[in-house]
Amino acid sequence: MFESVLLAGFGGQGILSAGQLLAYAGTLAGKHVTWVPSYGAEMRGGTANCGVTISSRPISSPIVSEPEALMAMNRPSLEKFEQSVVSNGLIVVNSSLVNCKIARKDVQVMYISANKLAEELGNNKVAVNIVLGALIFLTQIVSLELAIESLGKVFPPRHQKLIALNQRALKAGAQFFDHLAKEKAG
Amino acid sequence: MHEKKLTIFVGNLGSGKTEIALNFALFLVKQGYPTTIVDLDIINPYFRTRMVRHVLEHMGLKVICPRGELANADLPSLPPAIQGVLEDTFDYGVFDVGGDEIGATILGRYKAFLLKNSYALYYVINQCRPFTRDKASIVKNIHFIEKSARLKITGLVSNTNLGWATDVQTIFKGHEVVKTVAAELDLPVAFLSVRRDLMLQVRRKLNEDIFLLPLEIFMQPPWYYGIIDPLLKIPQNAKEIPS
Amino acid sequence: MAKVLMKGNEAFGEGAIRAGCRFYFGYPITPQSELAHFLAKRMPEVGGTFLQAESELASINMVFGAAGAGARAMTSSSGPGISLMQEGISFIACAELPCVIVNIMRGGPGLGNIAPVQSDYFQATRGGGHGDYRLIVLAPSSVQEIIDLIREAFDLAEKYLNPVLMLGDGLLGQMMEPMELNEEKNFFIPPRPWAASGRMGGPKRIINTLYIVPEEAEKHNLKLNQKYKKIEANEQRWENYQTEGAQLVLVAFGTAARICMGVVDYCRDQGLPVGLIRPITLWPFPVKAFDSILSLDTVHYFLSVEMSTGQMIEDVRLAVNGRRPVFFYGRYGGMLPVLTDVVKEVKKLLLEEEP
Amino acid sequence: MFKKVFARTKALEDVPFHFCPGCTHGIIHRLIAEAIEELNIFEQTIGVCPVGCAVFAYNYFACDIFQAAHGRAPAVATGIKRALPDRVVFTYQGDGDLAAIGMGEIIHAAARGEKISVFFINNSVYGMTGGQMAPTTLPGQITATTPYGRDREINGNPIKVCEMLSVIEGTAYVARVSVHNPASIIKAKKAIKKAFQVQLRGLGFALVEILSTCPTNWGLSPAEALNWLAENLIAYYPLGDFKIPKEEAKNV
Repeated sequence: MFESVLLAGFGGQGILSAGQLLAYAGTLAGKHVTWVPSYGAEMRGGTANCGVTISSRPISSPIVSEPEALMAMNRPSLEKFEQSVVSNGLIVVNSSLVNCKIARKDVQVMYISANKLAEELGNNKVAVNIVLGALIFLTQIVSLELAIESLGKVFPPRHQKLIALNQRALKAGAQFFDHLAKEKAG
Repeated sequence: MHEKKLTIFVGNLGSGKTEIALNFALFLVKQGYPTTIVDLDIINPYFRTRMVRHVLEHMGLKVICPRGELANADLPSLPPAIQGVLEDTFDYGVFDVGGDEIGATILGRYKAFLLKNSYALYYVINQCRPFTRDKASIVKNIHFIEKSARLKITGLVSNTNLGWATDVQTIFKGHEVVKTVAAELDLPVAFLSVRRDLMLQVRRKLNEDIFLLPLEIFMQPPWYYGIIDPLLKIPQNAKEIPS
Repeated sequence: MAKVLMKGNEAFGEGAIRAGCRFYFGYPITPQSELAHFLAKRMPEVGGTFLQAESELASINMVFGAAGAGARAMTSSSGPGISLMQEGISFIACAELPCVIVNIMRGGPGLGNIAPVQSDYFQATRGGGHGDYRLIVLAPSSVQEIIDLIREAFDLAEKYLNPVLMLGDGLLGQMMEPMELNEEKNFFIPPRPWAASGRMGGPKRIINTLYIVPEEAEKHNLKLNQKYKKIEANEQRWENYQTEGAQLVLVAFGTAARICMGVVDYCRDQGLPVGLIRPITLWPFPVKAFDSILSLDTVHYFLSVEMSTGQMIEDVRLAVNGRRPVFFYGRYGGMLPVLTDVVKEVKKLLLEEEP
Repeated sequence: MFKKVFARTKALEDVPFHFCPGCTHGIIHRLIAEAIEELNIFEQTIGVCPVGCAVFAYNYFACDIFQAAHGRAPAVATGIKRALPDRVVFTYQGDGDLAAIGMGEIIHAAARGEKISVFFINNSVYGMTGGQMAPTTLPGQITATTPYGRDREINGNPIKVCEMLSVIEGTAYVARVSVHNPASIIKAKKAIKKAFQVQLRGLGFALVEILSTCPTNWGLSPAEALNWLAENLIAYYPLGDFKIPKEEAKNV
């Protein structure tokens, strides 16, 4: 059962918003939720990260110092947080921007070329939600339906187009590993 | 000593003007002259005549200073009654002016009146204070004060002391410097002031004809209130120097 | 009521509006600027005033003016700005006007950084500015508690005619949690006969802090002090977390308390007898919490966990008053205590220290 | 039968001023109080007094009144006016309060076009603390902290508040007056009244700078001080309107 997730990448990738989306989905599920951003000099241009905890119990510490799942959107953030992931945890790697393999053997690592998939959808900016869709599928931390519903909270209603695009991104990410699993099974 | 009806004391910060003014005024009272003391100190927030007003009034002196809550304020707020002292032809007036040329500036506004009356403007010297150690610096300070007061000094007061640590040697050493200043500026030394308990020793050693003003010390720091008489006798442990 | 997901800084703003505050004066500083952004949007919606001042000096004095004229007013800032406000806060405390001040602490001293710390504890709980005065200091540790406490902050300010300081840190201001909004309409602003709001046929009112006669100033100080004694007696607030049977009791507020709750959970899972006292009022410090817990006799040690080099520990020691040893663990300059490090410290104490 | 031709204004309390004899603060207090009474705004007026010789102004004005921290009167007045827009709010500030420590507050209150009336008393010296240099001390003027005269090289230049504030867009009315003789007092009264009228009409920020004397710290008799003001202060700080409300400007 996954409860704590760390989303990491560089500023401008939409990391903080993706974390908020996840937090909203947790709220809609009636769970206890916290969302904690990194900030500081990192806030502008450097690595950006945020921790989200979703739990059926009250959350004592909101700080995600040892995540159960890590979503690494670029190489520096993977290098920074790889060691913090708990044993038997999960790391989802955006292989479009990370050209190395992970050495750790005690964690599950999944690679997804999110920027390539995003370009196929017509907008490079939705890469983050492709990875988030994958993460949601792999962890089942919330249901994909609630994440899709939460898009309406993160984007104002006037951005109907963006909502639709991000909906496709979340689904694409989820389906990527779904297909992979089915291929393996088939 | 008291041929002038108005006596004004000026001097540098810490020269002892307030003590001198109070003791001089009380001296006049004891001689039977009706006397008013005017607190013109707009510089010093503590140790002003107004602090001991009740004691002084008890001793027969009239006191003019800001009343009520203004006595504690760091505002000039000059009482209009000052004008009355200047114009009075019967009472004697003693003025305690604030320190340095800054405190003396206030005299400028009364200049017109002072010229019409006979007055003494005494510059108080404590040779132990940093800006008045030698003849040259004392003369320089006298000029500063004369300029801002727009009045001429008419006499010097020799008041060298180290507070409770004063001894006879200190007094004589300072007095010698004051005499050289007097000679240079051609001014009289109006009097030599000596703490009452040192009077006898000074009188024995002194071989010149000068008026000695015995001093009671009024401006006590509050921690002395407990060990001295309310009418301000010398403390028992006179060796301790109040800072 | 449905839950909403809110940032701590936003919760301060929404909470203030729901507490009937209609006047905000402030100056931007990280990490509390979202509070200003939020109120800039929200105040006009409720017919209130949001004004960006030219400095923290001006913003606190605008609060002084508005509060003295009878309005429910607030300001917010972070450490460096709160330092600039101290003169005005001292005036407001002396004039006995109600208002709320929010300090979202950032790393210091000096310009420091914008990371979360708790190093303004001394400044907050000792008055902060010149003169003998106290602020009521409330330290929420969750977004829900922010919105619940800020209403109480306004009520306490009103009840005691005293400024109330809400002390949070950058992390609390920046983090998001779902929370329930309290009812908007039932705030009550009592009449203010003391307000200098124009005579309008009534008696003259003076808002003044000048007591030039020491006898009167002493009287006023005594009056203030009696008020503070009353606050100390009546307004201590805290939360006990798993303190039953605890041999080691952690003491922490705000963000540090959240981390310590995690520590307590972890330790209890491992069978270690650890609990937590979480002060909610930092002034008055909840001395009663310590008296009642020490009467249980199970407690061997206290460990004050702070995001500073040790400020609250002085109050903990005063409250414990030599009855038990008090230890300290802290991170400084914007570094956060990590759960596993605190657990290590706890284990060390429980296993190595003689009770 | 006697006809009453002069009466105390009810906007002032019946208590003696603490000001030194010959100080013009008393005259200015009276002019402001008379303006308040004549405009019939006494009941809705709220004053803000400064730190300086006028620190006790709350004892003299009979309206509701605040005592502000040094220099902060415009910020306090802003808070009051924003909370109670239908009241009349004025500040009474000296040259140290307004032009030194409170320069930030006054410029920004002016720039915001805060609808308050500011009365700025300029006597070129710090009266309260013992005659030190003010931002408005003239070049060459001797004060406690410029014993050799104000030297531009060391102490910089005096600040001309009216000239400076008149170029700020938020100001509606900026004028400099004096109180050194009966004719100038009549003009000062008119300007003070106008500063209130500008506020009442919601036109914006109004400031009247009033040149004033300090016989005590200048070291001059009251009569000499009035002459010194006329000869020296007015020469450096010219009297007149620096800005009048736009609608009036059109008519001129």
